[in-house]
Amino acid sequence: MNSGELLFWVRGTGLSIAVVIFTFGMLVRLLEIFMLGRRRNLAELRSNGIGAGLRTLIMRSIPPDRNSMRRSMVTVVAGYGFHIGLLVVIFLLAPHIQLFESLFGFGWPAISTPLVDLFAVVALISLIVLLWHRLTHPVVRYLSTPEDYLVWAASFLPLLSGYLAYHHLWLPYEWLLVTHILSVEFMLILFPFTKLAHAFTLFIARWYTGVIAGERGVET
Amino acid sequence: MKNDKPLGQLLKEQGVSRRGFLKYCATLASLMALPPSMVPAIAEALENARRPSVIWLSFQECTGCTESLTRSHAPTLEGLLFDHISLDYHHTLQAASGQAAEAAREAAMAENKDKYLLVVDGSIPLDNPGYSTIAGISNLDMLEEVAEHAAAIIAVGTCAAYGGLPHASPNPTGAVSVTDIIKDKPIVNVPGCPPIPVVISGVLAHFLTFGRLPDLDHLGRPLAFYGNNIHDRCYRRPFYDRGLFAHSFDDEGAKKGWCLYNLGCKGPVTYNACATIKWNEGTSFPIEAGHGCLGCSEPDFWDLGGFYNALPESPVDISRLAAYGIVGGAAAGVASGLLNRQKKAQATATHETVNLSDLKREEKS
Amino acid sequence: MSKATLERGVAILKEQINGPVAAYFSSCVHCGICAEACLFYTETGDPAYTPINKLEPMRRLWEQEYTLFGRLKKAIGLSQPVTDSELGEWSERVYDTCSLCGRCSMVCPVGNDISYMIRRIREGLAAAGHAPEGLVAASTRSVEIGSPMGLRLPALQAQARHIKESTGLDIPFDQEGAEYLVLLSSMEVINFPEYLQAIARIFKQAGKRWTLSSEAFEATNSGIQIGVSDIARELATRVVVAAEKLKVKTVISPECGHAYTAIRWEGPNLMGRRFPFKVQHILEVLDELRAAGLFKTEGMEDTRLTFHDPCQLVRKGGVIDQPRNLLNMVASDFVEMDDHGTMNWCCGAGGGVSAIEEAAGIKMKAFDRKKAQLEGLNVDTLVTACANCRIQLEEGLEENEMEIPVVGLTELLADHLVEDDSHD
Amino acid sequence: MAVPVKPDSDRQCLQYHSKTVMGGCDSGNVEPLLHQIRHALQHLLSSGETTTIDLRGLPMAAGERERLLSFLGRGEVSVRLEALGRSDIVETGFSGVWLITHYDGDGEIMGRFIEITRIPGILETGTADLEDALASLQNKLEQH
Repeated sequence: MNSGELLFWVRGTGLSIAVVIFTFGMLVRLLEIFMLGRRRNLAELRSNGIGAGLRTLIMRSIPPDRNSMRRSMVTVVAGYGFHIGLLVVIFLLAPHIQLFESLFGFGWPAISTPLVDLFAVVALISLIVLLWHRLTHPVVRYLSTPEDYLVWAASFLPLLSGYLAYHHLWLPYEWLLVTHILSVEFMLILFPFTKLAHAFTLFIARWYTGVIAGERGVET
Repeated sequence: MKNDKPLGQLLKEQGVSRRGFLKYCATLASLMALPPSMVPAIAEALENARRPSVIWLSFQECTGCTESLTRSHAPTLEGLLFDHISLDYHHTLQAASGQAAEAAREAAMAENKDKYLLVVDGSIPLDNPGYSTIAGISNLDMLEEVAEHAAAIIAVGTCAAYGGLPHASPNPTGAVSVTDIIKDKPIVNVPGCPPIPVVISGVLAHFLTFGRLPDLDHLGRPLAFYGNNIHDRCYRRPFYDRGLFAHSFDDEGAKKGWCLYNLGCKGPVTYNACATIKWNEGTSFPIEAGHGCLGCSEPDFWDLGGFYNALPESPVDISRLAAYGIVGGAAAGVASGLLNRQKKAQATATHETVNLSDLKREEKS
Repeated sequence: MSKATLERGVAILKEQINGPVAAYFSSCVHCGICAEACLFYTETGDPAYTPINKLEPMRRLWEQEYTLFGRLKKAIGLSQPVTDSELGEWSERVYDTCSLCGRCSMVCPVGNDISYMIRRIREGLAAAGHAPEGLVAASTRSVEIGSPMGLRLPALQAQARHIKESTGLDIPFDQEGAEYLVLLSSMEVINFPEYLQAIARIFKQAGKRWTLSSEAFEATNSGIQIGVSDIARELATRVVVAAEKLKVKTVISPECGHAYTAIRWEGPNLMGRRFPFKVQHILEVLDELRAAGLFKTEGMEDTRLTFHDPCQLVRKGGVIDQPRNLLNMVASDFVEMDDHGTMNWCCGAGGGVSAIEEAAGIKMKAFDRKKAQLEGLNVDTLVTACANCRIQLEEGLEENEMEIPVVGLTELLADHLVEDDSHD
Repeated sequence: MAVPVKPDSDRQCLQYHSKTVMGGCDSGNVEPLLHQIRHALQHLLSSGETTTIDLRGLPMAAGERERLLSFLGRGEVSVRLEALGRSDIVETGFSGVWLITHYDGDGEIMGRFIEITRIPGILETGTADLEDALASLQNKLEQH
């Protein structure tokens, strides 16, 4: 199989398999959560919790206070670096927007590619820091399972291959493009079965926590 | 036909001066993408080179490659080159026909055994030898016969290099490339539909100068011409980097000459020299004319998802597949969810009230 | 007679897993931030005490029982079933080293309410027979005697008589139609009798009718701490029955953290019905009386003092501003700890930890966090509003040779009460 | 010198970009090239070594090459060579920077080079030519 055929395969059949598994798996997971549900709270509530739920949905993106942030500085800073970098790369790089446009029928303006490139570097460095942290910090090392390292690799590879492809490093462009798309497909397939699913379920988690606390008049 | 005089002498006899020869070598170096500092070495090599015999076989092809070459003919550099090779057989260009032509081919083969160059354009049908024959000889037979004593083979055009248009799905003739058949000869692929003429002559010049084929990439293409992709050498690249794209052939972006990536340009995955050498004596190339690159120097370029689909776009309808995934996921999710609820309801129904006595464990003996 | 078994524990855990739990387990990314919010980790450095790790058996059960892919994983042997010895091993993590303080739930970046799940995993561990002996004993006394500390009604009546003798104040029992039913924690009755006297004086000034119930004076609920809803329900029912019998408008939870959670938030859900009366913490009531101008104070504490927020009041109860409003009535030099309010650090003895003998050592180690908080503050007095916190704080301060008196906020207010005898 | 100018594309580019020293739509290659020429001049002065730059290998946008040439300007030497078609050897406005353009018999450009040298090599008379010239001159004189 030459690179052209392989590129065609990853863009067609490969992407099809990945997208079907991803959508199927994520929907199963979300429905499993929603259908377990939560019993109505019979206590006299201080609020219906909706405002608090929405608040937590957003406010959990930042640490609750300076001391908590200081205690988890590496995770917070590298976590931000990785997530912001990743989101910028995914959603603001011109070729990616092109893909979304072909999928959803609408697109949005891209930002300058060298700027996206900078975010990619930030995300890559952050991921390396997070791996180092995972390997060295007693708590994170203790908690880590093979899945954590697998998911790390699944997140790192698309970024790295995309970065190399853009800069034409190491391998011919089309091979890197193949690697890039394949690694994204690998990640999509892993998504519903691993903690990658947090990208979706965290909103449910935050919502529940916010509502449960809000009913008691607590802001979380 | 046989001529053993060195090239330098031949040129001199034709009144080509020393300066003319140097100029010729300088442009050759440029053509082969060699550094100008190599010119003296080229001059020396060429002076002593002898003109080789060339046999040109055309199989399932459209003559576009020959057209490309002859469009830029004498007395250009290509002309000069072909004056100094011995094109002993080319059934489109030669005056002879029929038996005389075949006789010329056989004579050239016999005289220059193991020294002649074989140039092939067009693909070779394998399904039925009768699909394409010359003088009653099938393409496969003729290729194998001529290739046997060739010094090297140049597969000109994407058809000869990778199967080309005849190989396109569903490939009715079972067309294959030269490299699919000939395994024991040095083969250089000069793909393109058609290839840039100076690339063909550049390869010939390299063979003349150095007596061997140039360095090739993983697809058998000379690196000097196919070492960079169109995208990297494209003058519109700065627009790509700035995220400025044309979205249709008549929008503002198109008028302003912005990047054609969104209009299906395959520049990023196409290796060729169009963006630097350009076409029609360096006048322009497709992107400069406002149309994206089709990727014609890459294998199977016509089957790779449509000329006007942007590269990241999938050739399949992902939205529809995603919908299947969602519907299937919804069904499986609801089923699993109901199973879960049943399981939980059962646990609740069979719940035995936990009393104080239940907090103590049955001591196992 | 049924006995605790792994099967019962697992069955009960299956009941306990709901949508939030599933969402939480789905979302954890093993970032470890929750450890930094848990004083049992920060003071010991033992990664096994990372809050989310305390839930591992329940996480696996959720995955194996309630996810399609987990079922597949289990079927092909990629996921090991929960074992009895594993639950036994987890007992220390779930009971001894978790005070259900909920601080981890505040910092989790994906928004997991970890303490919500600890409360639930305890149900399974208890049913499997892995609850600590101390908590089992406390629960037994609660059910059989009526109080986790074995306090009986006569002891309370004796104290009421003592108050009558020393102050002339009546401590009303079983007064039907009173506005408030006052609950007590036996810890208060035994260790801090000043509390009862203080509310008697304040209510007198406020002109409010209140009563104790001879059938249900105990507010604390060991069932909540050990994690047996069936026992918690039984204990809560006693209060509800008494309150309904006396037709009170409001039941007042005492200066105690988990008692408030038990009757205010869990009670109606345990019993499956709404209450015909309100439930308030004493600080909520006092703040309402203050706002209505029903009691006045005079003089100010001129010593430097700070307030220790009981976890169950701030993070689980929403009683945050009231103690500050009240303190400002009587304190001129009130300073906040570095982390306070919803981010306050636990005293180290909540959630039943104080009842577990094996946890005595680690409980004191956990106090180091509070000690560090206090050291930077240079205060003369530490005020709180939970008898359980108060005992831990007193013990901890003594252990560390820090001479800071700990007082209950209600008593502090009563000390400055303007007493107008015209109310007699 | 007949350089085909494409005013249309040129104008469009100038309209939208003004990034480099040249001002105009570009591949970004012109400015580095000018710096390369500057370095080559320095090198020629300090070591006497010459440099040849092949303009074919550099991607340039329409109009870019024209702007490069007009930036370099024209100096006082202009030589026309007739050998296998015309060649123009022109010293630019910067002494020692030569622009060499080779044409074929149809007047199509075959190659374009910038040489940084005291005198372009192609202008020097080769030894073989000198020998031929000597022989030929002697022959002519003897015939007289």
